[in-house]
Amino acid sequence: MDLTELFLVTIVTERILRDEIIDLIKDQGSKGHTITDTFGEGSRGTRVSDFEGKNVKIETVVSREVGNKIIDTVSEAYFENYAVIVYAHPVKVVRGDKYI
Amino acid sequence: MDLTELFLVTIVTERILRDEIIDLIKDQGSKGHTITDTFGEGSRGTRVSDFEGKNVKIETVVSREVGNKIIDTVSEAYFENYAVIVYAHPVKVVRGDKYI
Amino acid sequence: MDLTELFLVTIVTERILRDEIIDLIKDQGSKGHTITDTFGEGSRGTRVSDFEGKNVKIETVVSREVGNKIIDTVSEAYFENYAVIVYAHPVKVVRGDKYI
Amino acid sequence: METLLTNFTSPIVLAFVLGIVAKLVKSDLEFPRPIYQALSIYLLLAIGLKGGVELSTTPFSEFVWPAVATLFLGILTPLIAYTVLRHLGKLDIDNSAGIAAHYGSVSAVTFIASISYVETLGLSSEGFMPTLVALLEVPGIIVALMIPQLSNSESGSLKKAFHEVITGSSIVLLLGGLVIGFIAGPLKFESVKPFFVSGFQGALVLFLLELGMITARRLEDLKKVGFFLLGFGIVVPIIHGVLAIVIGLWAGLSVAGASVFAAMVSSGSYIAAPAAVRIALPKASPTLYLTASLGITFPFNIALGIPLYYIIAAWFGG
Amino acid sequence: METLLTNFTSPIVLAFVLGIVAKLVKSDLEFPRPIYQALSIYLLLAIGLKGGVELSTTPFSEFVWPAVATLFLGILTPLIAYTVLRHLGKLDIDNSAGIAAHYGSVSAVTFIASISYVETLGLSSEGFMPTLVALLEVPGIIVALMIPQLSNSESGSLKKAFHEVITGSSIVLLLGGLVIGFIAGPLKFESVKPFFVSGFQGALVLFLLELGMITARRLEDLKKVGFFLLGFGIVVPIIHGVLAIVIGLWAGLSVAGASVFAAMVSSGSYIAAPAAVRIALPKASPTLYLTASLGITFPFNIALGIPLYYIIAAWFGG
Amino acid sequence: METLLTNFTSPIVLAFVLGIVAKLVKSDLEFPRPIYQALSIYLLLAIGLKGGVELSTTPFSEFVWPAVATLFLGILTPLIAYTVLRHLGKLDIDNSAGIAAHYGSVSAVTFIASISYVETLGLSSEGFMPTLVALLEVPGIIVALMIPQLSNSESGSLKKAFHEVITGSSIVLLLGGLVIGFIAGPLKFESVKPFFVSGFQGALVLFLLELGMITARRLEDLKKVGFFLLGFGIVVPIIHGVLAIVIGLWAGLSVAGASVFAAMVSSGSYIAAPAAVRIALPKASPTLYLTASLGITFPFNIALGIPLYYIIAAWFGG
Ligand SMILES: Nc1ncnc2c1ncn2[C@@H]1O[C@H](COP(=O)(O)O)[C@@H](O)[C@H]1O
Ligand SMILES: Nc1ncnc2c1ncn2[C@@H]1O[C@H](COP(=O)(O)O)[C@@H](O)[C@H]1O
Ligand SMILES: Nc1ncnc2c1ncn2[C@@H]1O[C@H](COP(=O)(O)O)[C@@H](O)[C@H]1O
Ligand code: NA
Ligand code: NA
Ligand code: NA
Repeated sequence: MDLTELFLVTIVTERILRDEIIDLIKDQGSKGHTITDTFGEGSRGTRVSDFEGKNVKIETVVSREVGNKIIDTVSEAYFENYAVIVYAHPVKVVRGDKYI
Repeated sequence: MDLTELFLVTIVTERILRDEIIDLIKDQGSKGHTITDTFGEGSRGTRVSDFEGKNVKIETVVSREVGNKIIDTVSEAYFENYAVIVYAHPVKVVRGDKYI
Repeated sequence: MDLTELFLVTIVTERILRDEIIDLIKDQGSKGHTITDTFGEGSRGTRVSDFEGKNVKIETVVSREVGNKIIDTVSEAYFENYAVIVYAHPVKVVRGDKYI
Repeated sequence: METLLTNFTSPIVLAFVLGIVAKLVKSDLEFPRPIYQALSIYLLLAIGLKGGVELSTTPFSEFVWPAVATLFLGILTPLIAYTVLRHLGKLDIDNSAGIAAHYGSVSAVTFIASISYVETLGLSSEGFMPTLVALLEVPGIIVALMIPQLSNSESGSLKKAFHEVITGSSIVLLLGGLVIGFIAGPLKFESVKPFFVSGFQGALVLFLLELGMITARRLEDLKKVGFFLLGFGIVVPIIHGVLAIVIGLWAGLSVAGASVFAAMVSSGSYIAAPAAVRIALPKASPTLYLTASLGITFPFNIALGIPLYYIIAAWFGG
Repeated sequence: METLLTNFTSPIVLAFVLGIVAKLVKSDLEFPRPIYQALSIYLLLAIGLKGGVELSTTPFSEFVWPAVATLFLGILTPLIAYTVLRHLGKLDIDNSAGIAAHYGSVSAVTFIASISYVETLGLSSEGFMPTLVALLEVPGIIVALMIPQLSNSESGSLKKAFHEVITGSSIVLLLGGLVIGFIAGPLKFESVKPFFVSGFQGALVLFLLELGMITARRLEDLKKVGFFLLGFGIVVPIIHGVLAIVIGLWAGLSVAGASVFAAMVSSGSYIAAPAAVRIALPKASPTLYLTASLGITFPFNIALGIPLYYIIAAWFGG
Repeated sequence: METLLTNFTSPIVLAFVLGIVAKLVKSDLEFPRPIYQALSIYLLLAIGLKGGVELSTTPFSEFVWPAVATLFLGILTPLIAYTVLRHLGKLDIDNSAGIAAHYGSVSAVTFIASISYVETLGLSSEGFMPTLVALLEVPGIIVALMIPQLSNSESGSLKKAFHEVITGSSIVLLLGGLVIGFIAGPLKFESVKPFFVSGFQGALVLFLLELGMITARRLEDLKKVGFFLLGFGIVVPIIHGVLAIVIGLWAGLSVAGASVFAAMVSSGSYIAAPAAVRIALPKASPTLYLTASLGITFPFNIALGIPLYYIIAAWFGG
């Protein structure tokens, strides 16, 4: 099976930003994403979602370029005022071309 | 603590395939797995699960060989007709021998 | 955007250990964590949580040193008697300094 | 006319509309999935229980012909649907069979809505109707899934699909409820009545609110599926409904019973069928069969079909 | 005095206390989020429905002045709150506006609790009160969010925030319920009454148990926010409450109605407002506005405010 | 005999069977976890409330001896269970103590089922029984967990385990409900009665459907645990049950009360105990203690034990 090396960018942030960030990563060229409801703790405490610590994790498999663009735009748009963490690492993807 | 290098294979697919794919990865030699309910979007839209975009994420830590076998069988069995993404990356695992 | 290389340590274990392990990783120097409810199967079957296979996944982005300490303490404290898996891999993190 | 209005001012239909509106205005209102599951468990078990209790007091003779009629229509309707789709609609075998499977089966909620509709008219349908729902759910799906086999087009696992249908949650809860209700009987049922009977209509309001939101998502796909399917989703149910009325009355059902029967037969499944079709006919497009049964036929029946079937039944049977 | 005791021995208040205690003793009791969501859907829809049914039998004339009074207070109260926060409290613009938005809006649960309080006194408030809740929810938030714009401090997207408020689940359910209830009318409502009316008080007990647990988490933040906010969260609601009583009675509300009205107006939103403020004023600290409205004002109103408003209303209006 | 049949035709028992069947046929029916949690919160709070209301009208004298009897059996039963397991069963200390902890505590659902059983016989047990459940829940677990300490085998944190038991959700809800009901009293309770009383039996049906599914998974482990534990899970509950009847009648309980008391005492906990044991005795196998209490004793009591205890109680006390 042909494996392509792409990047898995993970964004964990407040529930309330979910749809906004999904639009944002699509604009940056993400072809798909997987969303998971999570709880979490970090440097910024309170959430306005009715359950504290209620976050979403948004994962998207993208090319290096798209990945960097997502990282830049997200961090610059949200780091100052919102609870958010962004990290990335390379993954081998089946039919990777589908996601570029 | 002794760390072994193994592979974390991640499969995100339709809820309805869950049990089938779990059986499949067991057959391929996976010793365990972790399942998470997720939502997602990709190239294939509709799900038949009563909530659209309702997916499951199946993660399994396996040896390189088993990993490749899983990737091959899954992609060949489901890529054509089902919503599915498969990716893998190396991880350092504690007591890795348990999972080989 | 400045990317730091850190480690993502993932712990999947029984629901009942959740708070205990969170305290433990904080003691070891983790600055934050993300928690996901998961199901799973492995070498140890039964859970006492009212739903079998009900696990939690605890993910924390930390420095290599902290990561190793977490891996050691967790595995030594829980491997013998509890259902638990621990694995780690390097990730590139935005504003990594926040998490060290 | 007035019978139509009665339907449009019923809290159930209005809640369904509210659900659609909520999605159209992009409200952040969301219905937690576990609640959706719990409500369907409750509703299915409740109609099962009530049906079983009634059945325990129904002479077999009364019940046998309607049962036969149900099985007959369970085999006939998917074949009608398939023929229309394949030869008028020119859809391929898999999609035709996939959609046919949905119209061969039944939508429990449409059934429930029709029951409460006739009740608001002060009428009441035969007590054993829920038993007919259980009888109608399975055969149509199986018949439809067989078709591609015969015309041996490569396809998914039939065996798994059948197991999926027969052990599907809706069947287990309906049949299970029927058996429990039958064994327990009216007396034992008393203690659980407040929960399963008094609360029923209200729970239905919540459920239809949610179904409205799910339907709204389907509506977006309407343009994708084209006019043929739109017509199909309205005309074929009416044909099936009229068939059901004629055969139902002939089998001895009351006018109320016949119109509920018509709602059942005309409705398209969107719980049991989709899962089975996805497994047996992976090449059939979920967008097509879900949009047809959930996006077109379901709202049509809820809003217009149910009162229409009553009018026709009254005309035939009155 | 006795009116106070009545409140403290009500299952609703006691359940709220139990929730707080459960968290204080670090119990592993946890209330699943979907249930929390389902209960709020149920409660909001229920008061909407009941309000709509009542409204369908209320002459417009009776209703118009209370409505005007509501809108007036919806504009006035956030301005009062803002002034106090900004000039007495010396908070920055964003935080002042953010908190003001909460006190300009309304807490549905406080409203419900006040309704059941007057009922336990054997009184009953006007049937259209839920309509006033719907009217009160939005304007206060919008007014407060405008302030930073005028004093052009950089801020988040107002447009998105407004959409968030106007299509927020609480508004959709309240308004939706009102419309459904209004159209359905008393007769059609009968069938769903057991679910939405008989079950209401009990569901409220569960909901307040959960709110107690959420509040307990907020209490931990009390020390962080300092004495000024503590005072603010008690004194300003009283001021708003008294205002509401005077204006409410003048607008023709009964004593019971006026005290419910006071509970509404004095309460701080913790569902609609927080979401909107988070988007429009990202720099405003959630810890401040959530602790004020949920950690201070909500428990104050539930325990003392509601009976207090009644006493005052009785004194003015009796 | 007829008393047995009554039990087998009760919707509650039948729902439990349906749950088991659903799993055996590998149905995809699944009960969302949040609903399971919500139902247990509801059921525990409801019995607490009802117990508290009753207690508020019960003279202390009536209640004191049954309470003493409960505490006494809370200490005795785990010791009996331990001795049997350790010396007849030859299980190691940790497993013996772990299982004993379960049989020293109580299964709230078994208690509830026995209540509704006697009610279907037209009898009614003392109103303060729920208080006894709360009294019985904790001591047995603590006693059992102490044993390995004495025989100083290395083990987990007792302190954490005790905190877990005492602040466990079941205790918090039971005690909390008792206190709320006691303070509120019959009058204040009226408003929440429809929700907590009328709905109770029906909710129990859903809960037992789910418990049936959970039990089915346990049944698969039956072969793993061997015949001794199978016998233990049936014989020891009977012994405890008979003890409870004798002591209960002596303490002044009615026949109905004594048989409910027997069901309580004989039952094995599967909510509070497992969590505590997992922490305090990590070496004890969950498969053993969960299969015993949930896979063997629970179904035995639901199906046969409860009517059996009634027959014995009637025989002794009649
Ligand atoms: N070091 C970390 N490791 C894993 N997740 C983290 C970490 N720090 C923060 N998070 C996640 O990111 C969210 C926001 O973090 P913060 O902005 O630091 O409050 C938290 O609620 C966690 O879910
Ligand atoms: N680029 C991506 N990154 C992350 N997850 C994806 C991506 N593409 C697809 N997925 C996940 O895989 C599922 C199936 O994708 P698809 O087969 O493209 O419809 C989607 O619902 C997502 O959950
Ligand atoms: N090979 C594996 N890959 C992924 N997750 C695993 C694996 N083995 C175990 N797990 C997870 O770790 C939990 C405990 O595993 P165990 O201690 O082997 O029972 C399981 O319930 C799974 O959620
Ligand atoms: Na049909
Ligand atoms: Na207000
Ligand atoms: Na016991």
